[in-house]
Amino acid sequence: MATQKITLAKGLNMGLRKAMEDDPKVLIMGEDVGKLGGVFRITDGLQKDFGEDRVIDSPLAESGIVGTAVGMAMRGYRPVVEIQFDGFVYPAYDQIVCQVAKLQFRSQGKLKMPMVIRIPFGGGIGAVEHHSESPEAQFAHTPGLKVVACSNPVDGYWMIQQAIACDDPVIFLEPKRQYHADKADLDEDAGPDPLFQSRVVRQGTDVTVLAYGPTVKTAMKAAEAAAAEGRSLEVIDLRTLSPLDMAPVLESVRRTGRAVVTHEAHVNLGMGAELSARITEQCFYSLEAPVLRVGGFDTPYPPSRIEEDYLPDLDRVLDAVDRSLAF
Amino acid sequence: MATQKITLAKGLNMGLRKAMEDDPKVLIMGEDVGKLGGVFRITDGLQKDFGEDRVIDSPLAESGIVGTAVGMAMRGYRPVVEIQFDGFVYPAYDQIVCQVAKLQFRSQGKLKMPMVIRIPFGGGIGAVEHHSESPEAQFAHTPGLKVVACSNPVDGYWMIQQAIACDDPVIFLEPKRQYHADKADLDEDAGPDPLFQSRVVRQGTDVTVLAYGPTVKTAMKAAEAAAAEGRSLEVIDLRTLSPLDMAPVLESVRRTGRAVVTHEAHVNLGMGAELSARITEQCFYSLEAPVLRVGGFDTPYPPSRIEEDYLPDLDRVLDAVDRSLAF
Amino acid sequence: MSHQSDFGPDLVEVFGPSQQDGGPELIQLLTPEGERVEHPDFSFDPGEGVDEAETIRGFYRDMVLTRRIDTEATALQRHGELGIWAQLLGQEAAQIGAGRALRPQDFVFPTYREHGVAYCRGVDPLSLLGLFRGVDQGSWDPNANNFGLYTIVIGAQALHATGYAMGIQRDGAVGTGDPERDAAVIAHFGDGASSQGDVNEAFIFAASYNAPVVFFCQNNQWAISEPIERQTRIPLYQRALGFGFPGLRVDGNDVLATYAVTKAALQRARDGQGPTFVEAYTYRMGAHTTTDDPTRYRLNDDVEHWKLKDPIARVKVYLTRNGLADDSFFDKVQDEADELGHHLREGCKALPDPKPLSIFDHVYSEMTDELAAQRDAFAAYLASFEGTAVSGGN
Amino acid sequence: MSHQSDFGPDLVEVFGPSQQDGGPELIQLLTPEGERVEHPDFSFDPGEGVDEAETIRGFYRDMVLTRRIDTEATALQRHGELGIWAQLLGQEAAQIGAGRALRPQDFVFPTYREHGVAYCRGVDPLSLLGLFRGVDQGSWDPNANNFGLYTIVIGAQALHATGYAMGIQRDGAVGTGDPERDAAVIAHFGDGASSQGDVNEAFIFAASYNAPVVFFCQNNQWAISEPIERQTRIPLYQRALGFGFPGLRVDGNDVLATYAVTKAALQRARDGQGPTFVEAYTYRMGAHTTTDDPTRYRLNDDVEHWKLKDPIARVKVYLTRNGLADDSFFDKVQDEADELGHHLREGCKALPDPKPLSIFDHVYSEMTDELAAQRDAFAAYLASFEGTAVSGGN
Ligand SMILES: Cc1ncc(C[n+]2csc(CCOP(=O)(O)OP(=O)(O)O)c2C)c(N)n1
Ligand SMILES: Cc1ncc(C[n+]2csc(CCOP(=O)(O)OP(=O)(O)O)c2C)c(N)n1
Ligand SMILES: [Mg+2]
Ligand SMILES: [Mg+2]
Repeated sequence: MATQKITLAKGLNMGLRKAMEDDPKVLIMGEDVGKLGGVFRITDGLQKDFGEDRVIDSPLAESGIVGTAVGMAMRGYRPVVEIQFDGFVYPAYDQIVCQVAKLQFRSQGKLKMPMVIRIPFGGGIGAVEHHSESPEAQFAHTPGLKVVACSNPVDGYWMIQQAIACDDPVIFLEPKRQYHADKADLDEDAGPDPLFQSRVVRQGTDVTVLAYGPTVKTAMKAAEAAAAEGRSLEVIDLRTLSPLDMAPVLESVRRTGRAVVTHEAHVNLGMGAELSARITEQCFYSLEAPVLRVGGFDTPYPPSRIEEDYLPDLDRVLDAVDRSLAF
Repeated sequence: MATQKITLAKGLNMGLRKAMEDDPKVLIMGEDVGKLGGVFRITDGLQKDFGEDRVIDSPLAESGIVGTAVGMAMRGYRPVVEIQFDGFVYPAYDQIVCQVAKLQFRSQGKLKMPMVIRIPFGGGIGAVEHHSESPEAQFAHTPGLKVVACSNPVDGYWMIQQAIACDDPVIFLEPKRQYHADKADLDEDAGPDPLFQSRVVRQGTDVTVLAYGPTVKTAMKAAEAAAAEGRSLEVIDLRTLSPLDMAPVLESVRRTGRAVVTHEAHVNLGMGAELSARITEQCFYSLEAPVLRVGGFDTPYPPSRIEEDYLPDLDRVLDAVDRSLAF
Repeated sequence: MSHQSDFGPDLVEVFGPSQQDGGPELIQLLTPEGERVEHPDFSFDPGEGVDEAETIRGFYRDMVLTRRIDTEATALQRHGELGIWAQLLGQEAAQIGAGRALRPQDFVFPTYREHGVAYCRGVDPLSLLGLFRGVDQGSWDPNANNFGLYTIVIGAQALHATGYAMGIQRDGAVGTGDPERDAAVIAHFGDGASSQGDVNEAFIFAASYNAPVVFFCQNNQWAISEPIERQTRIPLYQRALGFGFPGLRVDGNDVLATYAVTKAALQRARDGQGPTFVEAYTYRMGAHTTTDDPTRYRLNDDVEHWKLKDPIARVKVYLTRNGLADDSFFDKVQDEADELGHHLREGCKALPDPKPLSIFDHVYSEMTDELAAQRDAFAAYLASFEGTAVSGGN
Repeated sequence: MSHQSDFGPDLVEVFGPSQQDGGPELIQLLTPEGERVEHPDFSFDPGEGVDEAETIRGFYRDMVLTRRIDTEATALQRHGELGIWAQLLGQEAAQIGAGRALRPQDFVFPTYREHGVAYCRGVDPLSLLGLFRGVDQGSWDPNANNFGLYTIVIGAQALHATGYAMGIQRDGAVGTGDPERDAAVIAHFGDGASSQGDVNEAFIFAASYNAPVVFFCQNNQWAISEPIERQTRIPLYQRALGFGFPGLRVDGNDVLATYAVTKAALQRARDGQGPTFVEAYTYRMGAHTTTDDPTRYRLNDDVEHWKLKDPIARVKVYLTRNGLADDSFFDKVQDEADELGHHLREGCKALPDPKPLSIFDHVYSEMTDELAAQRDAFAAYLASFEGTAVSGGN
């Protein structure tokens, strides 16, 4: 099959279509996912081709969407829920943490909860309040949920299909800033990596940079800039946030002795905190410097005119790399 | 004024009464807080003495309780919301993280949000599902909220009054297992420590043990047991989880070179992760061992017959102390 | 303007004396005195070729056994065998009437108090005790009897029920006219739950998709210490009118009326006519749970008033007065109840405690490596105590 | 049973032709053709000793200026001066009618589209642009004009409004009969918002406490791409009946009727008679926001149909035909609109960008040491680039 150039939005749209073709039990639910194809057009054309019973425009109520999806899953369906923006997942938070996450445990495995909750996340699109949040840590802290974040078009295509095929509930984070940004070559024959595996996306020897979703691009840029200054950064795209795939991370940090974690979420109790704790527990004697964290500040997301000051960028990553190397 | 022996439940009840006497704008809202005095009797007698307009039994809807409390705060009141059990705070999660936490920032300080959300938290009472949760990390990760946890009757009396006097929204965590457990002497003349300060509750030289809420007692018992084996543990009652009061923590760890954090919440992305990350960042060269974490496992809270296996106890704390010392 | 500003319901009327016993809209087919009465829209119909007296005797037996489950469990809690128990005393007719109106293919979403419905679905009452004893969180297989797990977060199950009903629609199991195929869902919740956003959102979704779901609300007048007036200022069944589907108030202490109304509502759902709200007007005779103390918030007079409306007594009077059952029948039911009591007492104490390492099971469909490592470390830790006594405790 | 299973509303009727223009229950005082009409319960009353024509000319002016705010802001977005804009085209009468019915002591909880109400409260329209430009999240002082900040999380403000109203009750500012003292709250939201749990919980709390709040719902027929039928299958104003307070449907394109009905509802609240639900039946003539493309989901015919009901045109026809306003008046309003447009264009570009370090301000009433340290570190980091050019960007 010939390769084709696709955006992340296209990859997700193709992946959803493929999943719906492969399994008639797959349903899409959410606000404006039908005729409109979602505000980001990720479900574009799917209602036209699969009908209103499989691509379901819902009333404006997130708890209602997720709560009814639980019932559909109990009836044997595989609902894929779209949350319109990260900041609007919270009305559904109770259903997600108390029901979606716990039903398998509560029923001792008699019930499965094969649900995917898609959340466009992160900032950088010049939006108003509540449209640029990074809620991943709150879900990763919740046992029973799996949490993944894609960072590129090809992963988008494969990971959404793998998440839908997973019998556990998966919080699926999509870096909205990348939806229509860079294109990549999709070669369907190549096939995917396992869903719950992290990936070294650039090899290096001096410092390990851990990123996921929107910050993978930031980290890659930083690595290029660093290379120009003769510094070799290894970049790992975590891809899975719960469970974490620590093996490649530990292997890398044992070599470099230094790690920098970057994400858009608040630093305080963000993924960086957990990664720092685990790396320190497991590589204590290899560490030349403490794990440093570059993230969103511990403030609400600011007005968009200064969001680039709030968001980690390559300079702040390089600054952390310098500080790490200075230890 | 003579000292008196009080339980945590009594201390909180007295503190609430005092706050209502001192400021007519203080209101109590929640389910069953009126005639019943709350399922734990923390508001016992308050409706009788302050009336139904100040001690408000609410309809059965947590989002409604917190959301209307926001409006009352905007009108100049100081609502103290009781969430009946930790596991039932989630329907109000959206109002808490998107409104309560953000209104001061959104309004650039033109609005204040002097609200206290009281949450009986933690396990060990033999309860059914959703009645033994530890949601603190999710709130501490949210900028705009302050999060404190009391661990003893005297703190209960003072901290609730200080939280009510605070102009910021405060998530006030009460270790429900301790409500009616040990009594302590309250000497009102002694006066309180500042609300957002951690406290060294036992001095030691070998390992620093960080705890809050229900695990403070666990840590103290562990310290006694350790002392019998000739090991000197320093125990710090964090009291404030957001903001964290790192000064006494860092001072202690720089002396001991070792730290163990214990809480009932899941280890993954729990407070221990953030404490580990900060301690490592700021005491890198003083650390003899990585910060070790003893918490609830990364599973849903189990049936109560095995909850004591799930909860950190003195043996698991001592085990971590041994592992820390073995580094 | 004052004239114009003077519109809206007269609240005095709403909770005035006329309401005390459910008001004129209360659907009743068997009076507290045991008299059969007619209703214009609903009549008790046990179904084609089924003996009516036989059916009513069955209801009596069901209610007696259900009450016995409740009293035994309450006693087991008093003896420390259960951590807590949610009593249903007084709500037997509401639950048996609803439970017996179901067909096998229907699905039930219960609260934590639906012991009578569970019994109707064939769930061993013993398995209900595990959750309250703290050995599990509901051990029955929801798909074995189409009876979901007890849901403790108030109102959450109303949305699950609606979604399940939407699944039934997608399976083409609505309105086909095939009585073996067409299915409905029943969502149980209480008067207090009617205030939760989730329950109201369930009404929205059910109406929007015309889902085959019956919202069965047992208005037992109390949400722990809060009276129904805190949740609504109009009769609760009228809530449905705001969402565009019918609401009915039935005498929840009248098993015949509850059966007739619920059966009609379920059939309406199976026929593809959408959701119905059924308010079973009843009273919580016991405490909220065994840890509650109702004397702090309610008068004994109310309880006495409702004692006269006992759901079981009225059926016994009806059966005896009309010679439809004799002592041998009542004795036999009594014996069955005693057997059940024995089964529960012995069985409860025999319920095995879960193994510590089971904490890590079924968090995910397959245990993650991360969790397996945590389990193994804990197993090694536990093993380190073998022989030695764990000092334990917090 | 089939007879018995045959109850409930006839849906065909509900959204049949009779509904298209609001149905018989639509309260109207000025027809699209500019004819004054009578209504049994509501009449347009500008108040003691106030000239009616003067008032109506004022409404006209308000609506023209409001529309100008909208068109200017839309143009500013097209020119890249705003990131996004939520258009109110077609909803001018609903907002001016409601806005002018308020008294100074009343409090308003808006959505993100209440530009006309903001204007009525005396909020400088320029300050509305900051949020959409991305320089702030609402820069006006809510207590300066009793106009809350725009709320983007759908429905959240309905609960804030109810709580604020409960505060008014506790301040003894309800039902005293003192027109300067008695106050009410108005909660704005849309048809889509009516499905949110928070909005329905607001109905519960408002009814339970009989709070002085008016729920003002602009049913503009759309929630982004979803038509009103997805949210409700009965006329939306009837939602209130399920909660025990009155619901009214007013022609939201009729400023006189909207004013009269809202004024009555607010007075009812101030008098202590509790909440009212007002459905302002209107139409979103523009896109949901400047980033939306309505051609993907709706027919132009609808828009054309509603063009004939323009809220401003009908008032102009009425004023002209009855000789209540001449060209000089209309010209003057036009000039004012041009001035306002100039004010917005120039002012918008002049809105200062926030300072990077302001990110750390007002997170708490006083900055915590923790946050101050973070700010200082960031300040030092920024300083390190001084002179050098930041390569920047993600
Ligand atoms: C979301 C949530 N909030 C609070 C509780 C605590 N709680 C348990 S039962 C109950 C009262 C429920 O009343 P009702 O819905 O009338 O049902 P009933 O117990 O009377 O059968 C409350 C407040 C809960 N379980 N879930
Ligand atoms: C909780 C939440 N979910 C989703 C959104 C995204 N969103 C913004 S406006 C809108 C539609 C609102 O429709 P309606 O309530 O009718 O108000 P209108 O925009 O038509 O004035 C949606 C879904 C949001 N802002 N908040
Ligand atoms: Mg009840
Ligand atoms: Mg709308």
